[in-house]
Order: sequence, then structure tokens, then C-alpha cells
Amino acid sequence: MIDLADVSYAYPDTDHYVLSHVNLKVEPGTVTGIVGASGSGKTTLAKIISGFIPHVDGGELSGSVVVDGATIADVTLSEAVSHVGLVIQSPFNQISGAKFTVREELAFGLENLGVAREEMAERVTAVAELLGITGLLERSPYALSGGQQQLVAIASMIIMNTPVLVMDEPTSQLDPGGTRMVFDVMSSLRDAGITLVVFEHKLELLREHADIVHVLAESQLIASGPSRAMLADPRLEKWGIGSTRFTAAAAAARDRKLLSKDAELPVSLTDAVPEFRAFAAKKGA
Amino acid sequence: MSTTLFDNRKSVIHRLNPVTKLIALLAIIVIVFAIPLWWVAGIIIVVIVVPAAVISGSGGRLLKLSLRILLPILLVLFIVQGLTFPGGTTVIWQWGIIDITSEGLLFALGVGSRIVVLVLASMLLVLTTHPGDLMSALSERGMSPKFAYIISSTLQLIPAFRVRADSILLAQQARGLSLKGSPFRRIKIMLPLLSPLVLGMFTDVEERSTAMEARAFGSTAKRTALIPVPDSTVQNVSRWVLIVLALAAVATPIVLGLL
Amino acid sequence: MDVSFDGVRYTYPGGVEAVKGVTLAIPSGQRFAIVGQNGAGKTTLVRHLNGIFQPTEGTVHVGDWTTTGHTIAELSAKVGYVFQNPDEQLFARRVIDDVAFGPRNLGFDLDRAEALVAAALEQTGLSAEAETHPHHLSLSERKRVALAAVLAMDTPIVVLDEPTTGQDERGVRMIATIVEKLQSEGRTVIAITHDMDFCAENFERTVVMAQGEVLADGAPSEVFIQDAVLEKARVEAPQLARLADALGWASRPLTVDSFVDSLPAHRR
Amino acid sequence: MSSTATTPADSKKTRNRIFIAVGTIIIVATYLYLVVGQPTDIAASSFSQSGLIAIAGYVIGAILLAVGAIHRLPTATVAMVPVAIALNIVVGQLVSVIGIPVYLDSIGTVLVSALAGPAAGVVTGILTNVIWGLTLSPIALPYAVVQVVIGVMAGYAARLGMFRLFYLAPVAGAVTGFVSAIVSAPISAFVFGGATGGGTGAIVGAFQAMGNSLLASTTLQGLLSDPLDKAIVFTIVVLILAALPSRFRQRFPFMRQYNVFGRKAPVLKDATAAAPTVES
Repeated sequence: MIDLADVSYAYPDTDHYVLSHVNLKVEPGTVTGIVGASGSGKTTLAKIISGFIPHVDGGELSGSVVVDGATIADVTLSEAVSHVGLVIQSPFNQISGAKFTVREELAFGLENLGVAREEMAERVTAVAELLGITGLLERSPYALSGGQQQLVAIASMIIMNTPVLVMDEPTSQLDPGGTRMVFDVMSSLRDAGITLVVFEHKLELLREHADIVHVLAESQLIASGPSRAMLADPRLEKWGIGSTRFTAAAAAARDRKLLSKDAELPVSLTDAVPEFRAFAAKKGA
Repeated sequence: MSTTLFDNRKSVIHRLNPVTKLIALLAIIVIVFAIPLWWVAGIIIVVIVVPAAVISGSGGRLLKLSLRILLPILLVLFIVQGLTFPGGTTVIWQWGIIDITSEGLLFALGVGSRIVVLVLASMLLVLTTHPGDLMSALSERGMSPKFAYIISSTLQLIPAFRVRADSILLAQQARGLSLKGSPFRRIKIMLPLLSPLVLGMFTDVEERSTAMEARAFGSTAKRTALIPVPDSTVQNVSRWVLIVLALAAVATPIVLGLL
Repeated sequence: MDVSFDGVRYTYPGGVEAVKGVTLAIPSGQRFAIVGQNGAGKTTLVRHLNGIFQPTEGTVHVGDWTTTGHTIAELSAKVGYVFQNPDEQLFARRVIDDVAFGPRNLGFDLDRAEALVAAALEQTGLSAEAETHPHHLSLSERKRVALAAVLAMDTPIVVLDEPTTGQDERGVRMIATIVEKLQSEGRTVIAITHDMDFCAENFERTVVMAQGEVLADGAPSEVFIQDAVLEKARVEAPQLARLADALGWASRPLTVDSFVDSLPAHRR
Repeated sequence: MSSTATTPADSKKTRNRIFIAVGTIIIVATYLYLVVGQPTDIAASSFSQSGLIAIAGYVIGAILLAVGAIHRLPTATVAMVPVAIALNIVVGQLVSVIGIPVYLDSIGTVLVSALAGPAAGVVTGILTNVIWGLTLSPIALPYAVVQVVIGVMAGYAARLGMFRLFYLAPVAGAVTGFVSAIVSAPISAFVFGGATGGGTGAIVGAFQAMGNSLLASTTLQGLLSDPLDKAIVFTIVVLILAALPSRFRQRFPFMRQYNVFGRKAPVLKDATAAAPTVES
């Protein structure tokens, strides 16, 4: 669904490569998580996948970017955005402001494309239902909580019917309640057949919702693997990403020979409970 | 959540097609300026503006808001022109070196009556028309969607801008910035206040434009609208009648030789 | 410097009562954290400390001052407040000038100001960026500039509003180190946070707020065991406390070490 | 923000050029008609007709200019205009509350003109007054043309490099203020009879008492305040430009093309090799 081959990029007027020789393959209908320390180039990569680099930001991009069958560099931005949608960090900036109710806000993109009225109405209803925001449709987009606003922002992209959706730290400005809302929506989107790429640093939630995790460090996608194995990888410390306390506790227990060396390290609560249950069930040494 | 003066009610006036109201406003303005008789403005106020305001239910707010704008202007107009109108010869009241001329007062009456119509009628339009509806209606008639975007989003941005300005003021005071002092000092403290405001809002622009592009704002397709703007044949006919009336008003003084 | 809230209520001009009778005494040198959902009244409460809000009812004491009757600028000599959004305060063309803004406003002499600014940049890991334009830095770095700007004011009380949001692992650790250092210098640290692990590992006292009221007050180990309170405040316990709960333990270890230490005891 | 955004078809380009040309001609013609064919002031009837011509000519001209200009703006600029308008209005209101004898209600317009060129300035200018009319007072609407003039002049000042040196900006501002005073005078005179506010009305009265015509009086009154106001505005804008991070400034093709701010600031993160120590 997404195929980045040997992609390197430098912003305009700089000779410093933010990304160099990046390779990424994403299977359709999966949730891919990308983690990286601050300043590792997450936003840049998000913009490359979604076509804003090179179409808007310019700069020097080499390698090939193919998303949903389209070679991004060869199509116009308008075409690129019909293949892949981008949800930015701040819902405040994602909302157009041109509309005074959530219902019209959701339709903004479809109006721009000239979609017929009946079809727009249907798609608005369907998307609102999918994200559970039907009750907000008549409210002002600016009178919502941060979490609700982010759901509206995501809905406003989903309605564009792009098969691929890129989310750049969609929960960074939300409280734990809002964060849960957004992550739960990711799973329903995957069930609806959308391919998701999520840039995040909330490791426990990423473990629960992502299929594959890639690590962005030293201007490359330096490692990847299934979410549990990757997020429990001790090298994440070195790359400035850290680990959950579940992983840290299990690793410490392993060091003290309380857990078996072969046991896979847990990342989330759900991973951890069986590991430690098994330990408790074993007879004392 | 926006800064508009829109007074949300369900009257007939509120439900009119915004373009009908806009054309009515323009016709009224053309008529009062084209026919230079103060009582024409008076008749328009009594026969059109006041009844419309009463029907809309926004009359109270209209009166309050318009008075606040009009009172200082009218006061200055009558005093200044009454006293200093260049063509004034007939002195009707004198006190020391101050004379008030009837020509001056008549001139002020003429100008003042037109200003009153201008303010009352446009205020009524603003009070009874949601800006979003006005934009949809104009877009339907071919106005660039960029205008609609800019106007609507500015209206919603201004409150956010104010909130941000307040936070900045607090944040800098919390860093020991004192607001007291000489006028020169007060100008100097503008920098730590204005600079984060401008920087923050303008750097947001990059994200906002990215989000807009992602939602096909750059598309060249013919736009559609989710919610149709209500219209009727009666309104369509009235719009043409209003346009004809306005043109007639422009012709009247020439025909009657008033010029 | 001691701080106390005495029966503080605050009603916004719009009529919303955000703080409904809070009484708390925070002794000098304490590391004190407030947790709770957005809208629980946390920020409104702590903004009373530097006079941004004056209580509708009750009093707020900072040292021997009552905040009523003192301006924000006056209180800034005692209470340093790091706002959540750094972009609402950074204005200078160089990081170093922004950090020096506070000490200059407080009228420190040049030598002292220079020393404080250098120390603050050092602690926040920004010494190498002193000459950079703040807006050429990442958000997490800008947040640290805002923190440095307050550290350089050398106030006996430091308030941190959501210090860890947008920070990566390295940034969170740096902030934890700063909290510890501030306490070792005898300064009071008051933090609002959504990051329960950060709270559990770095603060000696935690208050849970919901709907303008204090629901629980005590050491994190005492607070994060009160499931009913956490539920009511919609606060999730720290990761290890949740794990201990799921494993059916009676205690709630909060650090990796204490968790692993109590592992053998829970073997059947 | 590159030129690849949307390139309108050539026929549209021609149409937009015609809009801009006709709009400009109408505005100039309106002013000349009102000044040259100035009514005698005593015949109130022709005076009122002049009011109509002033409003109609200026409003139609401004709308044509804005319509012609808006099609040239890429999305990135369109997204910036609301911020600039909000800046105009919030600062303008703040100043009127404080009661300083200047307006400072065009900082956003001038800033946008400097960053993105005259077309962007024109759109910002006219829509500022439309929004002022929608939110505060309809009195602002007839004056939309004045902000248009400010946008155009500031944009060309930027192209000519007036923002490269700190002392040139206020000069360009004063010139802009001079032109905007001249352009706005017929509105103040023929539509509002010189009475747009307490202080300004009194000054108009004083000039009239000295034997000037109403139009001459409103022109003189404008010349007393506008050049100073715009000189301050341009100076503030130059200070803001200086405070903006170079990376942000470089994002605007107009800024790069005409080298608006002068020295080409390095875009690379300033290499701070030497260990910095505090220097005041």
C-alpha cells in the first residue's frame, strides 16, 4: 500500500539530510506505528508519505514514494491527497474555521471536490456514526473539548475516502481520556479497511493498537518488528524513546533471575499480567 | 463562538435569502443617496427599516447598537456643521463669537439622515443574517470560495486570538513584566506581548494550509454545498424590483431637474 | 517558602465555579503534584499562587504575603510559573535573551543574572542553543526554554503546568532531574500533570482533583490505591500500580525497583 | 507554497488582469471626478450625489481589485489572511480602547503585503473592513478602499526594498499614509459630512472655520494623522519581520524573490560551535 524506497530529504536551502536512505513497506489494512525521539524527523516523514513534501515544502527529495499505486512525485498535490490523508498534531489547526457547525465542517472537503449533495449527506452521517460523534453534528467545532475536536479532525479526513491515512502525533495535545478515544477509533478504522500510519510516543497504547512498529532514529527507519517485540526492544533506550514501566519491570525481574531469560518482554498491561501471573504460579526457587 | 453580532432568532426576516437582504440594503443606500431629500430617508426608516426590525424581533439590539455608533457621529455633525459650514450665512443663534447657521443645520440634517439609514439598515442585515449563510448564498452565486473561507474563518479566529493575547499578557507578567511606567516604557513592553502573538499565530498558518490542502481546498472542481440556501420565486422577483427601484432613484433627480 | 490555600473558591465571570472550597498547606521544599481530568480546576487553583486569579472566597498565602493586593509582577519574584504552551511567552531572537528576560525584570544585578541564566540553560540541556532563535527549535526544546526562563528567576516556588507533554524520554528525565535539584535547594515544586508515572516517581505528595474539589491528598502510594477516587476523577493509576492491581496485590508499588522487590513475596 | 499549487488557465489570468486594471481605473476616476468636479458644497443635492459616487466608485473598484487579486493567491497565503485580519482588528480595537491618537489597524495588512506581496495585501485590506463591518460597525465598509491602497502601497514598498533598512520603513509608511489620507477624504466629506469621530470631527471643524471647503478640511485632517499612523505601523512591521525566525520568512516565495528583508539570513540552524557564555 505504501512503498518508500531509498528516500532521502533535505529542507530547502540546507544541506543537512533530515532523512537518509529510508525504506518503508506497509501492507494494506494494517496499523503501522512509527516511534522516534523529538527531532528525529517524524513530521518530515509524515509529510513525505502524504505528498506535502515535495509538493508544498520543496527541498531536495530523492528515492521513490509510491502510495496506493500512485508515484507521489509524478502526480499533482490534488491527486496525491486523493490517495492519502494527513491528520496533523493540532486539531485546532486541522479544523477549517470556514464552517460554523461540525456537520458542515465534515463536508468541507467534499464541497471542495464538488460531490453531490445527497452523497455528501450520506457520507457525513456514516463517518459521524463510525467515530461516534453523531451527537456533535450541530455544535460549533470550536465549542468542543480537545478530544472531541481531534475526533472531528480525523472524521474530516476519513470522509475524503482516502485508502491511506497518516496521523502525526494525533494525541499529543489531548488528556488521557481524549487519547483513549482517538486510539479506539484507530481500531475501528482498520476494521473498516483503512491503512493507517501513526506517529506516536505513547508506547502502551501503540502496543495495543499497532500491528507493526518502525523506529525512526539517526535519520533512518533503523528497526522494525511486530509491536510487542519492537516496543520491548532494549535498544529503544539508546534511540531516546524509552520503554514502558511494564517492560522495565520485567527486564529488571529478568536480571534478578525472577523471570525466565527466554520470556518475551511485555509492553502493555495486557502483555504483563500473564507473564507475572505465570511467575506467581511457579513454586518459589 | 464567533464575534459576529448575529442575533439568532427564527423570524421571517431571518429566514429571507441573504442575497435578497443584501440587495435590499444596497437599494436602500442607493435610494437615500440618490434622492437628496432628508425626508426620503425618514420615510424609508419609518416604512421599511422600523417594521422590518420589529418583525425580526431584533429591534431592541438594533436600537442599542446603532445608537452607540450614531450618537457621537450625529452630535459632532450637527455641532461642527452648524457652527462652521462654509456656506452658512443665515445666523439663527449667536453667543459671543459662536454663530449657528440654518444652512449648516440643514446640511447636517441631510447628511445625518443618510448616515442613520446606512447604519440602521446594514446593522439590521448583520443582526438577522448568519455570516455562514451569507457566505453560502454568495458562493452559490459565483463568489470565490476563498472569500468565503477567509471571512468565516476570521470570524472564528478572532476570539481565539483574544484568548491568546490574554494568555501572553499573563505569561509575561508571571515573568516579572510590570505594566506600569512611562509611555515610552509602555511602548517598549509591546515587543514581548506582540511578538509571541504574531509568531504563534503566523506559524500556525503552515499547519492550517497543509490541513486545507489535504481537504482538497486547492481543487479546481465546481464546488457544491451541503446545505442549500432557501429561496423562492417571490424573493427572486422582489430582488429585480429592488434593482429597478434603485436605478429609478438614480434617474429621478435628473428627470425632475433637481440637479 | 510555605504556601497555603484556605477555603479557596473561584467563580469565573461567566458563573462557572471552577474551584469549590480548597484548603491545602504546602510546606517549604515539598514536591507536590496535582492530577485530574481536564476541567477539574487544577490550573485555576494554582494560578491563584501568582495572582492571575484572586479567590472569590477564602485566602491564598505565599510566604508571609496574602496574594490579594499583590500584582502578578510582584508575586513573580516569589512564584515562578511555567505555562503549558511555550509559544505564548517566547519572543526574543535568541534563547539566551528570552531566558534573561525574567531576571532582568526582577532587577537582578548583572553578575547574578548571568550566572542564573547560564545555570538554567545548563540544567535544561540548552547551553548549545543559547544563540539560536527559539522558533528554530522543536516544541520539546521550546518547552525547556520556557522552563529555563523561569528557573533563571530563582524563585522559592516553581509551578510547572503539564511539564512533560510533548517531551520525549530524554526530556522527561531532564525535567525529573530538575525537580529533584530544585528540592535539594529547598525550593517548593508544584506540578500539574497528566503523566501518572512521572507523578508517582518524582513527587512526594499528590492531590487528586475533580470538579473543583480535592478528592484525595497524600503520598502517591496512598493516593493511587484509592480506586473509587481515581474512578470518580477519571484518573488512570500509574502503570505499575495498575499491574499490581491486576495481579491482585494489596500494595501498589510505584517504581520499578519497589515492584521487583515485592515480586518474591507474591509468589504462591 | 511553491508555484506548483494552482496555475489558473491563461484566460482566467487575463480576466483577473482586466479586473485589476478596471478596478484601479474606477478608483482613480472616482477620486478625480470628486476632486476636479467638486460640488460647490452649498447645493446639498449634488453633494449627496457625490456621496453616492464616492461609495459606489470606491466599493466597486475595491471589489474588482479584490476579485482580480484573490485568484492569484496560493492556499498558503489564503490561510494567512485570516490571521492578518484578526491582527488588524484586535490591535486596532485595543488601541482605540487605550485611546492613543493613532489607529494601528493595518499592521496585519502591511505584514502580509511584505511577506506575500501586494495582491495578498489587497485581499487582506478589503476583507478587514468587511469583517469590521460585520462585527463592530458598518461605518467601516465605505472605507474599504483605503485598506486596499495600503495593501498595494506596502506590497510595492516591499518590492522596492523599503523594509531592508530600519529608517526607510517609516518613510514608506508616511508616503502610504499620505496617499491613504487623500483617498479617504472624499468618503469622510461626502458620506459622513466630516463627522467620523469626536476628535477628528473637531479638527475638520477647525479647518472649515479657517475658510476651507469640507473636502479640503477632511483631507487636511487626514494628513495630520495618517502619515504618522502608517509610519508607526511600518516600523512595527519591520520590527516584527526582524523578530520572525529566518526559516519562517524564507518560506514565502515573494520574500525570497524580491529579497524583501535584505540580508539573506542563513536557513541552517545557526551553528553554535563555541560554547556560549552569558553576554549582556
